[in-house]
Amino acid sequence: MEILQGVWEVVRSIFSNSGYAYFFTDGGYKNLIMIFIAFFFMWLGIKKGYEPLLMIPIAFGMLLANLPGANLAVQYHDLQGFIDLLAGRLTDANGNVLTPGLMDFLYFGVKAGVYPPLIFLGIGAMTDFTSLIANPISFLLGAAAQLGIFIAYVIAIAMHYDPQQAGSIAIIGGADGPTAIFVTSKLAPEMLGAIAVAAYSYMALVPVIQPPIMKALTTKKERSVVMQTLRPVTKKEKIIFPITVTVIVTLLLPDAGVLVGMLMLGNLLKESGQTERIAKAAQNELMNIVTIMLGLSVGATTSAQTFWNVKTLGIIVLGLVAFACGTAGGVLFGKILYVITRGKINPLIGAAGVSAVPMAARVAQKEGQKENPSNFLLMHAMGPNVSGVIGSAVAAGVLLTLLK
Amino acid sequence: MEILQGVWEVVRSIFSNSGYAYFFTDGGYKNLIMIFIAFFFMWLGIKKGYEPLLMIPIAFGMLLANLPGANLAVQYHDLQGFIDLLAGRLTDANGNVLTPGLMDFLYFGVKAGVYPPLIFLGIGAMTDFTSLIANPISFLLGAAAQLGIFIAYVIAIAMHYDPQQAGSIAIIGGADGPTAIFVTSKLAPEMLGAIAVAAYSYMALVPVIQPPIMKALTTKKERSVVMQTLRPVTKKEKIIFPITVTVIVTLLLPDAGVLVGMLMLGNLLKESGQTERIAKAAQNELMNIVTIMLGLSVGATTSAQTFWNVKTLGIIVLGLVAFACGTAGGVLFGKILYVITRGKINPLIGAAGVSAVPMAARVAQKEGQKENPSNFLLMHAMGPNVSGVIGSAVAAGVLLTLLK
Amino acid sequence: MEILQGVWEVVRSIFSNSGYAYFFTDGGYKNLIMIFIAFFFMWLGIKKGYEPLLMIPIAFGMLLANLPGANLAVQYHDLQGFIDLLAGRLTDANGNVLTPGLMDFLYFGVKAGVYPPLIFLGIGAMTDFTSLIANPISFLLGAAAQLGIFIAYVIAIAMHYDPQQAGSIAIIGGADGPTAIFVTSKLAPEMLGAIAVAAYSYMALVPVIQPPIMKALTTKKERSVVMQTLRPVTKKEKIIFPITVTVIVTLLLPDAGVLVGMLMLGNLLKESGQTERIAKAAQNELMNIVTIMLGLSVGATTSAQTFWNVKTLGIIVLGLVAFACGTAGGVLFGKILYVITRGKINPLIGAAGVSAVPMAARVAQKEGQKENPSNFLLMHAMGPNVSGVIGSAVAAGVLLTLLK
Amino acid sequence: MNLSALLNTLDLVADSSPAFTSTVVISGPTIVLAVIAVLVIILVLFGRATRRAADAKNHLTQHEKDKRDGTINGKKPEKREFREPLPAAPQGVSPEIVAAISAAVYMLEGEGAVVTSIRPLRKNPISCRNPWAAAAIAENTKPF
Amino acid sequence: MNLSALLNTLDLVADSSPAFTSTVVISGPTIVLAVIAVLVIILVLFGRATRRAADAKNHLTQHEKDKRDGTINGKKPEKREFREPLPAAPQGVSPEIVAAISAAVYMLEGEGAVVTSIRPLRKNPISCRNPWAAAAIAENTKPF
Amino acid sequence: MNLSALLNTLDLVADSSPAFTSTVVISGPTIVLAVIAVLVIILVLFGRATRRAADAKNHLTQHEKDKRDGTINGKKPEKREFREPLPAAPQGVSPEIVAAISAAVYMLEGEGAVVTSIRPLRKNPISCRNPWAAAAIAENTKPF
Ligand code: NA
Ligand code: NA
Ligand code: NA
Repeated sequence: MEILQGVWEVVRSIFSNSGYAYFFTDGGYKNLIMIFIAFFFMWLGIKKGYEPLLMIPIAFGMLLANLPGANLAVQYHDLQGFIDLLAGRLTDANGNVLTPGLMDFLYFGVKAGVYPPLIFLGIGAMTDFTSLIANPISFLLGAAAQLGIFIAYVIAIAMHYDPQQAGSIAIIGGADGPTAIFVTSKLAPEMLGAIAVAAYSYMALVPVIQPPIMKALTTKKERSVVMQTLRPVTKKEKIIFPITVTVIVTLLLPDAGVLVGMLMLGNLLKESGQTERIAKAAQNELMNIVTIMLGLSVGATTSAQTFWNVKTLGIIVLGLVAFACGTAGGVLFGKILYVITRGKINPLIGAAGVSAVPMAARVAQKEGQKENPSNFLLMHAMGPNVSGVIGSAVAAGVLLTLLK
Repeated sequence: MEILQGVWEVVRSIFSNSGYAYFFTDGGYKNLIMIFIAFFFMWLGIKKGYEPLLMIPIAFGMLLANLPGANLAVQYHDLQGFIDLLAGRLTDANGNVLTPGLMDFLYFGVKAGVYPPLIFLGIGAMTDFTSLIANPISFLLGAAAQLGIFIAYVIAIAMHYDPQQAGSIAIIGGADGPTAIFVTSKLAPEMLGAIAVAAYSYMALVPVIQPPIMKALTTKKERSVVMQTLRPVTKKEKIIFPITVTVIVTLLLPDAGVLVGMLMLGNLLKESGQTERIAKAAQNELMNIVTIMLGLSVGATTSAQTFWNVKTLGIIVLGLVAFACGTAGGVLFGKILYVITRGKINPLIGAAGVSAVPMAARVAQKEGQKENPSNFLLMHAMGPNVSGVIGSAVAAGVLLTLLK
Repeated sequence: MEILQGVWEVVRSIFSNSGYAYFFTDGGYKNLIMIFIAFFFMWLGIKKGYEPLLMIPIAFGMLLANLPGANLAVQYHDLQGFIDLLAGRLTDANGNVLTPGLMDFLYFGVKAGVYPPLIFLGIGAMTDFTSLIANPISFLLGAAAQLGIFIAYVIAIAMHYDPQQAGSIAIIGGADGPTAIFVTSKLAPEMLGAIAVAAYSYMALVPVIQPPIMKALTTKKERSVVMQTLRPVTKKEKIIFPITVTVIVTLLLPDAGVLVGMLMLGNLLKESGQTERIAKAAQNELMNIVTIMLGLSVGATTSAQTFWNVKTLGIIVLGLVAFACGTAGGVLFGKILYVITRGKINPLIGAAGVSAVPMAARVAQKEGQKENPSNFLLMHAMGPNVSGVIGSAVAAGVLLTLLK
Repeated sequence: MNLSALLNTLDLVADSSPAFTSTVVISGPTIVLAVIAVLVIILVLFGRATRRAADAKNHLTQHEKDKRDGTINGKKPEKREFREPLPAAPQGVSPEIVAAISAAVYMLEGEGAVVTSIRPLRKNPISCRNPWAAAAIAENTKPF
Repeated sequence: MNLSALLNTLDLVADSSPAFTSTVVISGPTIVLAVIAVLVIILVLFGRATRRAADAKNHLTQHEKDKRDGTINGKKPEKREFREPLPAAPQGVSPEIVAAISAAVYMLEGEGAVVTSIRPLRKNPISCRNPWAAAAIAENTKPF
Repeated sequence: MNLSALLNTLDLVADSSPAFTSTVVISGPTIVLAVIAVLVIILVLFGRATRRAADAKNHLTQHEKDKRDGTINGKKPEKREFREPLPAAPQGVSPEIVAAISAAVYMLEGEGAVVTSIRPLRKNPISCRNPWAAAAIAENTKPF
C-alpha cells in the first residue's frame, strides 16, 4: 500500500506541481507572458532575420529562464553575489538555499565584463579602417551620431528612470550590441535582457528607421553629391592607426579603454600581417563561442519579475528615440560638413555614423543611388560607419565615468 | 662538505622519494594498479577504437591522477570545496595545505555542470530529428529503452549501493555519455571516473551486446518487416520541434531542462538556417575543446582510493545489465507496436532506442538486412535512436528529482 | 549657473585628470617609459618578426596596463588575491577598493597554471618525436643544453636576486616560452612580463646568438660529419613513446608532470590515429585562443612600478648568458658524443638542444651545410630540438621542486 | 514549486528502503513514458495541422494528396510507376530512398550496396553543409 | 587619478536632478566630440607626415604627385585618361572603384550592377584572406 | 611523498647561501641528465624489443635484416644499389631522405635544393594531415 501510495503521490505531484500548474499560481501568468515574448523574439530572429546570431540565443535563454523550476535563470547581479551563490549563501524569498545553474556560470563572463571586450577583439579583427584613415574628417560624423544617446538620456530621466537605467537605455542609440551589454551589465544589470533585445532589434531595423529621417533632413542636391575617390592608405598607416587610437582615447577617457583597446588590438592583429593565425581565431572560433554564451546568458537574465513592467515598455520607445536622434545628429553634422567643404561631403553618409556596421553604410549607399544611380557612397560611408563603433565606445566611457 | 652532502641528499631524495618508492609504501600498490588500468583503457581506445575521443583523454587523466606527487588528481567534490581549495583552506590527511592543480581547474566545468550541457549543444547542432518528426510513434521506443535504467537501479539497491550511487550506475543504461557524467557529477561524484569509463565502454560494445538480445526476443517474421517510406518534413516543423520539446519536457520535469534545453537550442541553431556560423562553432570548436577538458578531468577524478574497490566492480556488471535491459525494453515495446499497428513496425528498431547514436541504429539496420537483404531500416531506426537521447535526458531528470 | 559650472568642471576634469596629466605627477613618467617600451616590443614583433604571435599581444597588454586609470593592469599576484579582488577586499595605496578588470580575469588562467599546459597540449599535438625515437642518444643533447639554466642561476644569485627570481630568470635558458611563463608565474609573478618578453626575444634571436658559439667550439672536421640515415619508426613506438615519457618523468620528478604530461597527451592524441578531431582542436582553436589570452594578460602584469628597475635590466643580461651557455652545453656534449661514437655524431646538432623549435634545428642544418653543402642535418637536429622541450620541462620541475 | 521540495513534504526520503525503491522503479518509467507520450500526442497533432495547412495552401491535386496520405497513414499506394527498373526495391520503399540508404550503409559499414542513382544524395537527410561538419557528424555522433 | 574619484570631490553625485542631467547631456557630446576631434587632428597630421615621407623616399614624378595630391586635398584632377570607356563613371570615381563597389553592392544587395573589370576585386579593400573569413565578415559584421 | 616536503626535513631552505646555490647548480643538471638518461635507456631497450618482435613476426630475409641493422647499429651498409643516380648523395644518406630534406629546407629556408623524387614527400616525417595543420606547424612551432 505504501508503495502504491508513494507512486501515486509522485506521479500526481509531477503534474500538479509541474510548470503548468505554476502558471495558475499567484504571479505565474507573468512567466507565461515571458515565454510568448521569447517566442516572438525567436520569430523575429528566424523568420524576419533580425540579427539572428544574437536574437535566437537571447530568445532561447529568455525561454529557458522562464520555464518554472528549471533553474535556468541568472540568479545574481554582482560578482559578490556569484561568490555567495557558489558558497551556498544565497537564498530565495522562502529561505531555500539557491544552487547555481548553468546560466549562472555562463553569465559570469557578462558580469565580469569579459565577453563584450572579446567580441570587440573579433570585430576589430574583421574591421577595415582604411576609409577612416583616408578621410579622417568622417570620424566626426561617427561622433555626431552619438547625439541620440544623450537626448535619450534626458528623456529617460524625465520618465523617472534612475540615472544608471537612463544611461543603459540611452546607449541603445549607440547601435552597438556589445557596447550596450557592457554598459548595462555595469550600470543596470536588471535591465540587461530588455536592453540587449531592444538594441539588436533596432539595429536590424536600421533600413526601416533611417531612410525617412535622412530624406526629411536633406535636400535633393545634397543627396546627389558624388564624393572624391579616397586616397590609398599604406600598410604602415594601418598599423599605426589602432595603436594611436588606443593611446589617445584611453588616456583621455580611461573607462573607454577596455572596449576601444580590445577593438584596436583585434585590428592590429589583422593589419600587422604577422599574426594571421590568432587574428582568425579572434574573428572566428573565439567570437562564435563567446557569441553563443553571451546571447544565451543575457537572455537568461530576463526573469518574469524584472522584464515585464512599465520600465521595460519605456525601453522600446526610448531606444527608437535614441536611434532616430543619432541618425539625425549624423545627417545634420553631415550638412555642416557639406557647407564647410563646399559640397564635397554628402550628408547622407552622416547617417552611417550610428555604427550598425555595415547596414547603415548600405542604407546611405542606397539612398544616394536613388538620386544618382551612378553614385557609389558605400566606401565613403564606411568611414563614419566604423568610426561609429569607436564613437559609441567613447560615449560608453563617458556614461560609465559619470554614472558608475 | 656541506655542499656535497646537500647534493647527495637531493639526488638520493629524488630517487628514494620519487613515485617509484611510493609504490612500495602502504597502499602505494593501488596507484600502480590504477596505472595499469589506465593503460588498459588507453589500449581499448587506441587499439580497439572504443569511443577513442573520450576514452583516450579519460585514460590519460586516470594515468596522470595516479602518478604520485604530481598533483594531477581532482582534489574536491563540491563547489564549496573548490572555493576552499583556492583559498588554501583544504588540507590532506597529514594536515598539509593542498594547492590547486591543473585538473582541479579543468574539473570545475564538470562539477559546475557546464561541460555536459555544452556537449549537448553540439550534439543538438549535429542531430537530425527528421525521422522522429515524420514518425512520432517511434518516440515511444526511445522511452521504453530507458527501462534498463530502472531495472539496474533496483539491482544496485539490492547490492547495497546508496540510492545516489544506484541512480548514477543506472544511468549508464541511458547509453549517453554526457548525461551519465552530468547525473553522476551531481549524485555520486566519487564514482564519476568509473561510471564514465563504463558508459563509454558499453556504448562501444553496442554491436556486440545488442544482436543476441534482439534475436532472442523477436521472430523471423517480425525482423523481416519492411517499413513504409517516411513522409517529408517541412522546415517549419523542424524549427518548431526543438522549441516544443524544450517547453513540454522542461515544464513537466524541470530537472531535465538543462540537458534537453541545450540539445534543442543546438538543433534550433542548425535548423533555423540563420545561424549556421554559431551552429558550426557549437558542433566543432566548442565541442572539441570541451571534449578534451571533460575527458581529461573526468579521468583525473579516479584516485586510487575511490576507484578500485568492490563498488567499482559492481558498476561493470550493472552497466551491462542496464544496457541489456534497455535493449530488451525497446525491442519488447517494438513488439507491442508491431501488434498494434498490425505489422507495420519492425520491432528491431526498438533496440535503437537506447541512443548510442548512430551505432544502435546501424545495428538495427544490419539485423534487419540479415533476414531481408533489401530491407533498409536505418532511417526508421534513427527515430528511436535520437529519441533515446531525449529519453535518457528525461530519465536523468527523474533520477535527479527523486534522488538529489 | 550650477549647470554650466558642472559642465565646465567635468570637461576640465577630463583633461586635467586624464592620463596625460598623470604623466606629470610623481612617478608618472615611469608609465610613459613603459608605453615606449611597449612600442619597442610591438616594433620587434611587427617589423622584425620576433615571435609575433606572442610578442604583439604581450606588447599590447603592456601598453594597456600602463595607460593610467584604464584598470587594465593585473592587480593581484596569487589565487587568494583574485578571490579578494572579486569580493571587493583589495584596496590600493589610498585605501580605495579595487574593482576587477578584464586583465584580472584573463590573467587567472596564467596564475592558476592553466594556459601553459594547454599550450603544451597543442605543441604536443604538433610535434613529431620520430627523430628522437629513432636516435634516443640525441635525447642527452637536449638535457645537456639545459646547462645554461643552472649557470644563469648562479650568476643571478651572485647579482643578489632572490632564489625564486634567479630560478625564473634562469629558465629563460630553456628557450621555451610556456615553460618560462609557468615557472615564473609560480616563483616570481612580479617578474612575469619582463621574463616572458626576454624569453621570446632571445628565442627569436637564436639565428644570431647561436652560430658564433657553435663555430667557436667545434672544428671544421666535426662540423663536416655526415650522420647516418635514421631508422624508420613504427606507429606502435610513436604511441608508446608519449605514455612512457609521461610515466618515467612524472614518477621521477612530480613537479614536471603537468607540463610533460600535457605535452605527451597532445602527442598521443596526434599519434593514436583515432582522435584527429580533438588533436586538431588542441593545435588550432584551443591553442590560438589561449595564445591571445596568455600574451595579453602576461603583458598586462607589467605595471610601471614592477617592470622598470635594475632587476629587470639584469634579466636582459642573464637571459643572454643562459641562452649562450645552453648552446655551449649542447655543443660540448655533442663533442663528447662525437668522441664516444667515433665521429658518428655531428656536434652541431647539440646546439639544437636548447629547443626553440624548429629554429635551432634549422641553425644546425645551416651551419653544417656551410662546411659540406650536401650535408643534411635537419632531421638529426630535430631529435635534440624536441628533446630540448622535454629537457626544459624537466629542468622546470627541478627548479619548482627546489625553490617553491 | 520544485518537485524535490514536494517530495520532502511527502516524507519520501531518498533511502534504500523497499518503499522508496519501488516508488522509483514504478514511477520512473511511468514518468518517462508519460512525458514522451505527451510529446508524441503534440507531435502527431502538430503534424496533422501542418499537413492540413499545407493542403489548404498548396491546392494539391487529389492524386498527389492520395499519394502522400498513403505514405503517412500507412495505406499501401496502389501503384508506383517507377517500380519496375529496380527489382530489389520492396513495397513502400522508393528507389531514391534505396539509393540514399545504400550510400549511407556503404559509408557506415563498408559493405557493397547497389547504388541506382547519385542524385538523391543531395537530399540526404543528414545535413552536410560542409565536409568538416559532415566528418564531424560521422565521427562524433559515435561517442555520445 | 580616476575621473570618478574626481567627480566625487566635485560633489557631482549621479542623481536625477536637472543639474546633473544637464551636466551629462552637455558634457557628454562635448567630450565625445572632443576626443574624436583630437583623433582627427592626429590622423590628419600623421597622414601628411606619411605622405611627405613617402614623397621624400620614392622620388615621385611631379605628375604622379599631382595626381595623388589632387585626390587627397580634394582638388579635382584636371584629366583622367581612362575616363572615356566608362560612360557612367562620374567625376572623381575611377572605373576600378566603380567595379569594386558594384561587386560589393551586388554581394550585399543582390541588385544588378555593371562590372567592367574583374581584376580590381583582388584589391578589394575588405580584406579577404580566406573564404571563411570573408563569409565571416559578410555574415558577422551585420549584428554588431 | 613530495620532494619539497623532504627538502624541509633536510633543512635545505631555499636561500641565497653558497651552500644552497651549489646544491641547486650541481644537483640540477645531474637530475636533468639522470631523468633523461633513464628515458634514453628505456627507449633504447624498447627500440631493440620492437625490432626483435618485428623480426620474429615478419620473417625478414637475412639480407633485409642486415640492411636495417646496418642503419641502426651505425655500421655502414656495404652497398646501396640506388646510389649511382644521385651523385651528390653522401654516405649514409638515401636519395629519398635527400629529397625530403631538400623539400623541408626549401620550405623553411627558401634556398634552392635539387629534388630528385616527389614520392618521398608522402612519407615526410612531419605529419601533414591537412594544409591548415601543416601551416599551423610551420607557423606555430616557431614561437615556443
Ligand atoms: Na555607434
Ligand atoms: Na538513451
Ligand atoms: Na628547452
